[in-house]
Amino acid sequence: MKLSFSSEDEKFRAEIAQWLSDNLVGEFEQLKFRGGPGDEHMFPEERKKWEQKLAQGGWTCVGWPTEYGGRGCSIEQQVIFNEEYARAGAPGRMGHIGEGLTGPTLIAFGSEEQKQKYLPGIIAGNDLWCQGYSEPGAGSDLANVSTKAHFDQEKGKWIITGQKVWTSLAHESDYIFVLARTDPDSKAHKGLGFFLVKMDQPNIDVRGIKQITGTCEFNEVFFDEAQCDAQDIVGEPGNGWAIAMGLLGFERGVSTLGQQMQFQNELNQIITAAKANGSHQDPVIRQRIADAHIGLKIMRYNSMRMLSGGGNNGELRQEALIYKLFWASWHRDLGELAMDVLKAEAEILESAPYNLTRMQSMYLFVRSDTIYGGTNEIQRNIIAERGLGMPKEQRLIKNS
Amino acid sequence: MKLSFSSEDEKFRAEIAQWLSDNLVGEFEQLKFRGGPGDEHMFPEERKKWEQKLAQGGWTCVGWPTEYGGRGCSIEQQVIFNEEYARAGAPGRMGHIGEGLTGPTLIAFGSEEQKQKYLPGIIAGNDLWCQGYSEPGAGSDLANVSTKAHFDQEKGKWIITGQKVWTSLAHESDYIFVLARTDPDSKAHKGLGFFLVKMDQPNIDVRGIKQITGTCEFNEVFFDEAQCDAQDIVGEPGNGWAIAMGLLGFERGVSTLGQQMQFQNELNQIITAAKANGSHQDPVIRQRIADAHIGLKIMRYNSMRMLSGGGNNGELRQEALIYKLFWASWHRDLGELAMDVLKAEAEILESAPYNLTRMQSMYLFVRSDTIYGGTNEIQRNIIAERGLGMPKEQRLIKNS
Amino acid sequence: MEFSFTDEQKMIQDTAQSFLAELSTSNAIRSAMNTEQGFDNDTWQKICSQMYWQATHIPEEYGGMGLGYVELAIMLEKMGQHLLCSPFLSTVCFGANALIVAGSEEQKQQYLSQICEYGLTATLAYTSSNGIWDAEAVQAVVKPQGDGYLLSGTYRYVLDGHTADTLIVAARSEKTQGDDGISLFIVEANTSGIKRTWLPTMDQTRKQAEIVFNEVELKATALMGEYQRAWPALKQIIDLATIAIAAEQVGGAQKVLDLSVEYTKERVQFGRSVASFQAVKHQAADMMMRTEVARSAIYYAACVAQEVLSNCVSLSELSEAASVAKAYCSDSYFKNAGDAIQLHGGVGFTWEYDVHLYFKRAKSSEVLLGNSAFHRERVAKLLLD
Amino acid sequence: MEFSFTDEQKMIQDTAQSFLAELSTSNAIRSAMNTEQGFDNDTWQKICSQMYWQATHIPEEYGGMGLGYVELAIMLEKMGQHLLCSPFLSTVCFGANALIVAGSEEQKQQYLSQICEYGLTATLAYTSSNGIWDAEAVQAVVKPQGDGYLLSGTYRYVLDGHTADTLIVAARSEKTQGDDGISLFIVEANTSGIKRTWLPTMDQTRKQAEIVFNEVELKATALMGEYQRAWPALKQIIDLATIAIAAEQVGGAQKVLDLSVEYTKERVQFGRSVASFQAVKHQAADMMMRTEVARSAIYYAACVAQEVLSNCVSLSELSEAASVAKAYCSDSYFKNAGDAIQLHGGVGFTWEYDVHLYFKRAKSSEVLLGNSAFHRERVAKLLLD
Repeated sequence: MKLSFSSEDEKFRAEIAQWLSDNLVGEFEQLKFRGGPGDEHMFPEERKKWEQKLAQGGWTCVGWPTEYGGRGCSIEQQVIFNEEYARAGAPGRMGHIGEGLTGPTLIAFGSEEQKQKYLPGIIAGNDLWCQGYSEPGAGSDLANVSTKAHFDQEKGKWIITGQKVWTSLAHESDYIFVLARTDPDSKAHKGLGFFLVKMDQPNIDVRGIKQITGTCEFNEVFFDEAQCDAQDIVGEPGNGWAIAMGLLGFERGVSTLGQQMQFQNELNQIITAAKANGSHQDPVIRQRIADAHIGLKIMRYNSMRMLSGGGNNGELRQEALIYKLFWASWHRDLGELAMDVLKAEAEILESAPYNLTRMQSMYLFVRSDTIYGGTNEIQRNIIAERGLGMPKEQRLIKNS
Repeated sequence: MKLSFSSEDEKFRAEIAQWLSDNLVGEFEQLKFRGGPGDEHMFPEERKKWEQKLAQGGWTCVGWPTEYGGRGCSIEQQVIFNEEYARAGAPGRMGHIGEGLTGPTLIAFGSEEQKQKYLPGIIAGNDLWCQGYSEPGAGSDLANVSTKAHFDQEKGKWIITGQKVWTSLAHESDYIFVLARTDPDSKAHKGLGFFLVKMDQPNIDVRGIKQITGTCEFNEVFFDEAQCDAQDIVGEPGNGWAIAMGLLGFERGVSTLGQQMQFQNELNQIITAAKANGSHQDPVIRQRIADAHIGLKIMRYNSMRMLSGGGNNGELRQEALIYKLFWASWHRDLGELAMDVLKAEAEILESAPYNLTRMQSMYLFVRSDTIYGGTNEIQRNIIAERGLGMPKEQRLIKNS
Repeated sequence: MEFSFTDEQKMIQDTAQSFLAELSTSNAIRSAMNTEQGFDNDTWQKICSQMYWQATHIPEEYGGMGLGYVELAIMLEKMGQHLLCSPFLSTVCFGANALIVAGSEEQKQQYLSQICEYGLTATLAYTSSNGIWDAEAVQAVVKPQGDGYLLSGTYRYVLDGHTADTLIVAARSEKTQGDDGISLFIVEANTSGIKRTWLPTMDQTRKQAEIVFNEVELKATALMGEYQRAWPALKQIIDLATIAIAAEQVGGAQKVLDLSVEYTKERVQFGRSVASFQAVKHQAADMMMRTEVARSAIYYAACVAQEVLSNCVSLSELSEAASVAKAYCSDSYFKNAGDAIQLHGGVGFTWEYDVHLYFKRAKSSEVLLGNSAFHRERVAKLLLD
Repeated sequence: MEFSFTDEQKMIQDTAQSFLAELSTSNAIRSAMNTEQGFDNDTWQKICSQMYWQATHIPEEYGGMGLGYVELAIMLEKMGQHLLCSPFLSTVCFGANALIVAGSEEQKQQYLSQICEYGLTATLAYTSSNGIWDAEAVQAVVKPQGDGYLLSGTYRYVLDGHTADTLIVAARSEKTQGDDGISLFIVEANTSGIKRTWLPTMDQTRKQAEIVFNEVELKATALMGEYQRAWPALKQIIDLATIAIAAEQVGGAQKVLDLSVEYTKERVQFGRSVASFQAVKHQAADMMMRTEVARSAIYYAACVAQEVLSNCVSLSELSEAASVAKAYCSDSYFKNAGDAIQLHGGVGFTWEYDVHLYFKRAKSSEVLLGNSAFHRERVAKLLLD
């Protein structure tokens, strides 16, 4: 075990820090600390430009292999990139679905043609992606897919009909990947296909879902005989579940340390507020701020363990299994702390009609953390079943 | 709604308070604040004498109807009796099973012969009872009874074989009531009988279960062809479950306020300790002591609601349904508070080899509160199912 | 001792339930909360003229119904349950209580009668921006001037402060602190020198305002009670209002439980109703436990409040009952509302479902008049100092 | 950055696991804990001579193995998991650490070598009866006398204080307070004027003692470090020991989880394994979450400890890492142990099953060197003051 980074890595850290300091200026200055979760609706156009700026600097897809146009960074360097990116207050990435999910999925499972068609747009920061997984009525039950796809021989295209929900940034995206049922008689995780679909077509309708914050970050996406080219199914029809699961595997990893740096920014803001209004002398608040700090530190150590291949027990990766439950619960508590530090002022909006302060927005938005991407309850099931070998929950049709 | 007691009730309060003050002296002085849960092993002989003293004063079975030799007290007066009893620090009752469970059961379900045979001994404080419900391997699943009873025509007696567990005071008791299977082919709550069994017979063996405290309060009771007179089955063979359930219904009620007065004694002890060692200036401890006080107050108000027939929603008695879960969890937290108030001194025993202080004993013993009499988990099931109409848990044989 | 509802009280509860179920629908709430005023005039008039609720515990000699605080608590619980948008809490539980506790006979005759008669609205302003809820909250300064007084200062977080017809305000004499030197005044909101500004809040169902007094001249008759010695009265008013808020909180805690049970029973996941999962059942069971004991706490506190208003029990008992109720009900409502979002899953944090409205009300009610940590420390002082 | 075990570390872990599984059985624990000494001499000799564990992180020049704090933490985790009754923590994590941090070359040569060679036992005494764990804990008084010193005072809660061969003691000069005026001494336990008394404790698996110094004369060579300026060193020793305890706590937290999973899988209730109930699974999942992040905390803290011992990082980083680890591990172990009792049902609070031994160790370890509230406040000072 070793805590420090190599001098080469520290050079890399200096390089990205310098680039950010040089480039996150002028028209991009206003994007600092904006556009994260709960703030996704802010500055979409400017942040699209920023994606392209990043690409020009060679700072998109830093973890992708060089053969596919990535920077081929090591895990350590990806960690450093994410840390410095967040430390500089660089804006929430609009390209993160393409870079973090679509790209790795295509690199692992896509055809050569798909790679050539889609990867360059992602790297260039031109093509934004969103994900079409969840369906209304399915919730945490991801395999419960009703969206249908059939191949129209005449048109030579896949025809997709159905509805997806909780799709971040759908209204800003160029493409969506969609899990749809290719075998109409199939059930659960069998008979699914994984499709790459252009958003700009008349048969796709995007409607924002207004959230607790009064803003729309998530969307419903309606497919009414939407079309998808024959070659834009990843893998074989019927094999979509395996690809979707592989993709979910890409979701954890190096981005956690960047996320933590955002959490640190939020905690710093809370500490500043506490010192400003005297809450920092309240012994109960002191305990809670310390507790938040301790939780964040431990989250970081845990991520370092995850990224180093785990510190214990070989294959099972327990420390990765519990990560979502830990950070989601921690973040929810942080929201409550933010409000309690502000005392009565916590209630007062930035302005009418319903413009929240950043801390209010965080406080309200974190309530979704324990729900999306597997609720806390689902996470606990998974931990108990996979991590501890306890019996699986039963499907009980017709429960009294 | 009215908070105050009538002047007649206040006269009753003065009477019992005076009696206790006059009689809890001399040889009984040492019993003050002793013999409660976790301390049941202390002074058994002296406490048996105290039961008889109480009886002489007419202070046993105060809630029983006068026609059966009770004092016929109103609910209010029973509350007052229990409050004053605990306030005076009068010792944990050894006759509480007979008075609170056996008696009411016989009054409700017993034959005239059974009433005449057993009630007077209970009232006089001479006959102590214990309960034979739980079995090893059954735990919270009360209907899972393996103990068997068959009627031996020749001897004209019921013959009982099996094992009961978690039986408080079995080694001090004269009688035990036993739930046993009269129909060997029956399952669950069918085919059971409810028996009144004399402890003093060679075929019953009592073994203490050493607890976390190092003392034995609970016992295992082994029945190896133990005998029970033909007339000592309550109700019909096969009907035992209904009687057992009726009996459990007697467990809640007026005694709760007396229990709370014991809790108040414990909390007072904690507050005294905090003031003595300066913990009362620690803001975190202050919050926790206040929280304990608030919980106890609310527990009292809730009991008052229970005893007044509920303040809301008519029949369902939600406030009674949640009571066990609330007090057990509260008491568990109180134990932790007691230790944390004492700081490092919390660890130090009264003396070797393992003589606990009262506060340590309380701290350790409260861990059983959330388990016996229906674990917190069972309580939550019951609340959700009966109180909220949510679906029942499934019996799943062969769960993977 | 009698700790259950009388038949009359049960009737009041049933009436409130059916009236509010019809009046305070999700649509009505959303329409009212989107206005600066925060309530619908017709609704308020219906409450005042049809139901006469604002007069519930006001003595009969001032046109009130002369009922008790328990009856008031029953209504408040139902208002919390139905998330009623109205100036009821500010007018009745701050305004009328202040008049009952501290008003002179003339003030009572004048103002209580108007509240009863046509729903004159009123509120209490005492908090500055320091986020404190006890005597130190009072930072506005008053001094004698001529026959009357001159008052300057800024109040924040004043419930319905921008719309109330009448203001009851606390101020302190210069160079005083703590409990000393505090006076109470009643003043028409449109008096010259008073500037009132709506403070938009996260919880849109109850409005707050900032009120600035810029050298406002008050007549001698504006004084309530004794000059510079108003803290005991003000404390009592605050305690009474605290109990009122706790009663509302119980209603809210019950409602989010009801919503959650209903939703999880209907919602199917993994081939079974969500309500059949033990983790869901146990969360709901805990919600019910909190709600029921919280309910016991407010009925008790309401009894104490009633006895105080009938001059039967000591004020310290009122303070304790208020803090016990507020500490427990604040935590219970907030936890329940948070759990309700969780049990609703994805739709729980949408604007469309009502859960978030309760979640936000839970927080604003928790903060109002001090959160649970504040009230626990108040209890700790009684026990330990 | 490299945050996983080397092959050598994995081997150390495996060896410790198999050695302790055989050595520290339930019978062995129960037999040792029932003695006043609290450990079995043969066991301690096996650890010292066969395994040489006491020498793990002691530098090679004093006969040690010269390994790092991570290796030590790995062993401590396993000792906590197997509830080993031994003077390892007192000797190595208090005694040897004190010598490494504050000992003179002569003192190191003399004492560290004896620890390595034949398992000389040692402990640190600094706490009085005031229940405090930082500098104010030091209440014993020392003054110069002749060439040496005169020390008087009472220490409580001293780990293995009644059996240790060697004592390292902290005392302060008269009229000093806080961090000032503290000195450290090393002294043979059988020195005249020292009275040692076993303090029987709830947790029987680790012994505490009271030690009274009655005008004990100390030679000049007994002084460790600089006279009256020992607090920074003492603080570092305490921080290092704090990390050691946290490592043990993680092992215990893991063990009670393992026991619970095993028991609930086997136990059948209502026709199904108890482990199949979602409420049980979710409690176990939370236990695993706490254990895993706690484990991450101690590996990190052990790395920091190692870097401190190699003089690479600042002492404030050590304090923070120690407090982060101790605050989190204390709560995690205690919660896990309490949950384990609950998941065991009735047998969970019997003497026969081992759960209660862990439950008691969890509490005593939580208290030792400050509970989580204490360490959170230490962190708060770093962040907020």
